[in-house]
Amino acid sequence: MDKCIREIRDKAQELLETGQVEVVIGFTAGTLPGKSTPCFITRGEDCKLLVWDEGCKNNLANYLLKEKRKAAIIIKGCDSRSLVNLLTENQLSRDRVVILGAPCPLTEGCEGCQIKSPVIYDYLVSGKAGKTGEDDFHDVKTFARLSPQERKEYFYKEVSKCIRCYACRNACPACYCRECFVENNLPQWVGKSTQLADNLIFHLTRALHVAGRCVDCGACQRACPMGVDLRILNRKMLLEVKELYQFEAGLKEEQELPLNTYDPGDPEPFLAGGGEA
Amino acid sequence: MKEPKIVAFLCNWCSYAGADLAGVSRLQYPPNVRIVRVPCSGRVDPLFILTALKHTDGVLTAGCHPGDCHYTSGNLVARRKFTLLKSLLEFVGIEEKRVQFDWISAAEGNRFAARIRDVTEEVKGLEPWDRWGGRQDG
Amino acid sequence: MYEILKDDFFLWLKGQLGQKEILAPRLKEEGYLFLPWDGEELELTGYTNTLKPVKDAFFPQWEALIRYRMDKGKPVQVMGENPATKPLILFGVRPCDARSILLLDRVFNGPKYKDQHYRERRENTFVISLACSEPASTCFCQDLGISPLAKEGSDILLVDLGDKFLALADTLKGEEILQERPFSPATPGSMDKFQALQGVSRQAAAASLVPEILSGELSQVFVLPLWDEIYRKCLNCGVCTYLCPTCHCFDISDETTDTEGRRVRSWDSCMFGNFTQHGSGHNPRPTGKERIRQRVLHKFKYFPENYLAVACVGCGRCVAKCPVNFDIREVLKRLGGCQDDMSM
Amino acid sequence: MTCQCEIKNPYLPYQMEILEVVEENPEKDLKTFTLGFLNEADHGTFLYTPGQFAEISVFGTGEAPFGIASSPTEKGIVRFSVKKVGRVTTALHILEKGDLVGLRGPLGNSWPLEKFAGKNLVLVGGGFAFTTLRSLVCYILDEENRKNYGNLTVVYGARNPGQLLYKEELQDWSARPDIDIHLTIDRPVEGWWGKVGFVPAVTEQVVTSSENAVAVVCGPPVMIKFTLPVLKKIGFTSENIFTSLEMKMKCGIGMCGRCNIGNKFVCKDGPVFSMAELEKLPAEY
Repeated sequence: MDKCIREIRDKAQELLETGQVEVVIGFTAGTLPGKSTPCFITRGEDCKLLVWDEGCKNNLANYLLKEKRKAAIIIKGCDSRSLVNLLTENQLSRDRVVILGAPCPLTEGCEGCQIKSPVIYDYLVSGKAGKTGEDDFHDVKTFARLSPQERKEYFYKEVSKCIRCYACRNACPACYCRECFVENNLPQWVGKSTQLADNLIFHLTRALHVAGRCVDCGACQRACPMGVDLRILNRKMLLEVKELYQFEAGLKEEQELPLNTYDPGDPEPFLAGGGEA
Repeated sequence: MKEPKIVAFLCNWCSYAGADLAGVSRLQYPPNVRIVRVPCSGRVDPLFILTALKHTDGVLTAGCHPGDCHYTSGNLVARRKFTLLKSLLEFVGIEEKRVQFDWISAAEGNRFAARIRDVTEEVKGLEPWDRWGGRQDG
Repeated sequence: MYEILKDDFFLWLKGQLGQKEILAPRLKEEGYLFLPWDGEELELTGYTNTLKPVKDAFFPQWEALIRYRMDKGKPVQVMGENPATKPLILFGVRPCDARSILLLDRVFNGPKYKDQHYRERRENTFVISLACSEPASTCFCQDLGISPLAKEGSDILLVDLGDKFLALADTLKGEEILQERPFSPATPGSMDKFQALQGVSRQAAAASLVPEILSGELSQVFVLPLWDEIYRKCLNCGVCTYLCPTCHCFDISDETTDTEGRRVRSWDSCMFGNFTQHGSGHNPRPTGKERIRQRVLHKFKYFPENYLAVACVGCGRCVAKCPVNFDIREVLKRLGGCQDDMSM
Repeated sequence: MTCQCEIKNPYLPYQMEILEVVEENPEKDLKTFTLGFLNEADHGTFLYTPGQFAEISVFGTGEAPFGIASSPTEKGIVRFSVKKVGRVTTALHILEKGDLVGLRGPLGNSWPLEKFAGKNLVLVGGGFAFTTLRSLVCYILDEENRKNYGNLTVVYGARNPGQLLYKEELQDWSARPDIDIHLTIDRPVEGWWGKVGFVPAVTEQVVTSSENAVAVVCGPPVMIKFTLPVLKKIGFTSENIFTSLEMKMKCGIGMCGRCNIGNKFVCKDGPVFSMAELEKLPAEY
């Protein structure tokens, strides 16, 4: 990784000093052990502060949505998939961003990850990403084998921890609605209190809103201060989208999102009797 | 159990007209259902269904048969949403019968009445619904 | 100063269960939380502080303030909601959090306006704190001049002396309890030990992290260039504010069915975009920049000006739980740096 | 242990009946509601001064703050002029005579009447921000109070005649000798008998002296922005110019934390501020 971070710093510095970008979005050392923190560098000489290590956990693609300056961004595999999504959905213009791809430095908590290297980049930093795994959705399938009662109890228990700080939503690059449905007050869909019902509706709806766009980066779950198991919902949707519509989000810019389209022959498992009748 | 309350989201062009036909044909169906008319089944956001379950025991969503959508493809796009919603609900342990879908055309008054009878009976047969954990006092 | 054998203390505490509800730190999956205790052994090894702050006990995340009925053909009936007022013992509060209660008192129990719900809960609660012996890496109470052995805000503060607790009172209520058995006056040996602990903590107390510049003119502080920089990584979520023991912003909204309604108060956050947004769409704090500035200045400037104390107790929850490692300590240090820059 | 003293729930509203609804403009999105106390005794405890505000509850929807448009000299009623903008105001606009609403207050400070005593008063208003100025005018014109104040000059402007609040009253005032009132609209309209021109220009024209005088300015931000230099030119100091601010508010009692500007809470320390006070605060409003 030493060589990797040197390359990142050099390239970032070059981009700033040649005026190709006004800001570099990357990571710098954090204040807690094992945590690096997002940073916005505007001076070439500050590029030495950039780091690329196990602590670079946030999904930086999120920041491009608010960035008005021409920016370079240092990204790993899942950030790049989020970025592809944002481009597909016309949330970003490609010529406003210089993408510095780097091999993913993360090892923990990403066991099933298959996309460790960026799928889109202008410059690719050399170096080897960690081993990719095999995602067989073991977690989702194991959970689905529990009884409905057990599943419901688990889900209720998890969601009852939620304090509705919206860290999950705000950390998620797919959650960019100008006005989120929870903030909408005409009508007010979701109550402001942390009653279980409102928490449940929030998390279920969010999982559905990001279905087909979620890249399983885990930013939501890492952001949650209460340790709510949010990812299981997203991964269930991931599995369904993959199996039913043969779609994986953020791999190609030109692919149409599965929920924006249809196939006349789509299955109808939601009908009584699974749509066979 | 107490009589369940059911909400039906019906598309304006087919299913609502089907309900209308059931009415003018004097077909009997349970009074448990409250109808919400929507422009198209494609307008039914999963949020509508989840929110309806806060106050009711079952939800039926019905639209035009695939191929017959007034807006050509509203119901075809909706199919994918419904598929995912249904599978997510099932995943978190919500009974299959609690949230139902159907295609009902303007000519299918009988089908509408039968569907309401079935949904009502089926929801009645389920364990009482906690309405997402119920309203808590605070 | 008093003392009590640990075993005796827990027996005494158990004895209180008849008349009072007791909340104590209990380890859950997500961390320690103040939860009802029914007398079984408390697992406190590894307990530094609770995940959620103690404000929850007086100012819960949400509660109804009033209720009303809207029956057809009848005038609306409106009723005040009475908070549950069962006497409560809060055990295991840390000195930083105990201090936060005094700060909340200034807001909710002011000279002109008093919050009935807060005040009734407050008066019904007896706070027994546990002094800190091993602060966490994110703790910075001492950088704010708060001692991990401080008794302020506690009815009784317990200091761990091995097999016994040294007990100090900060209120009359507390003093009355300590004067009776099973508590007994502290032995000279215990007092020596306490003095030694105090010495250590005093040594550790560094110069205050709150820079001078914050006592100066607002017009100067408000326009510092650092506000343009520090906010960028912030996600504008509510983690820091919801987990903060002194953040007390709230929203009021109505929850209604056809015939019934209640007006609910729920925690809100100055980090949220719609917090200050007018009905017209105008927003005085439209971006993260204004919101971060508001949060920092509220804690370290406005609150001190209005209530004569810094509205941060150094519990470090916001530091530990921020998804992007926004560290308030760094902001204070940088503000201190701005001051040096200006004096140059 | 129970509570030592009786603390009232500060969120419990008075029960009010809507006595009258008046549509103020042709667009019908501006209405004046006259409210009466359902419970006679409450009237005696709702004691307010011009410039204060109160929270109106629309049961089933929520609460929102509004400046009180009536004067305490108008016994038995409280009046508000409300523009339909958001959730609560939309719900309020549906209500009719006889419907019930809640009222919480009075809240905030008021126009500093003690500082106005014996002074000539210049009131400058624009659009539908005239509400608490109406309260002040009615209060001063009251027989008991009129002698305590000097000359009363009012400049009130709107885009067109339809947007002026309280049209009948404005006519009445124009006919009185004890108030000098100048109405103005932005562009000429047939049949208009008042002045034409923006409020700052008219102010410059009709207000000639700041001697022994205070000024009160209420209106859209752009009007205030251009009126202030005019008043300064005439000789008013920042200490002698007052205005009322609007912010999003919830609790109204300085606790919920959203309406502060610097260390001042608009709900508790305001809504009325002198320009001298505002100059010390950042313009975050």
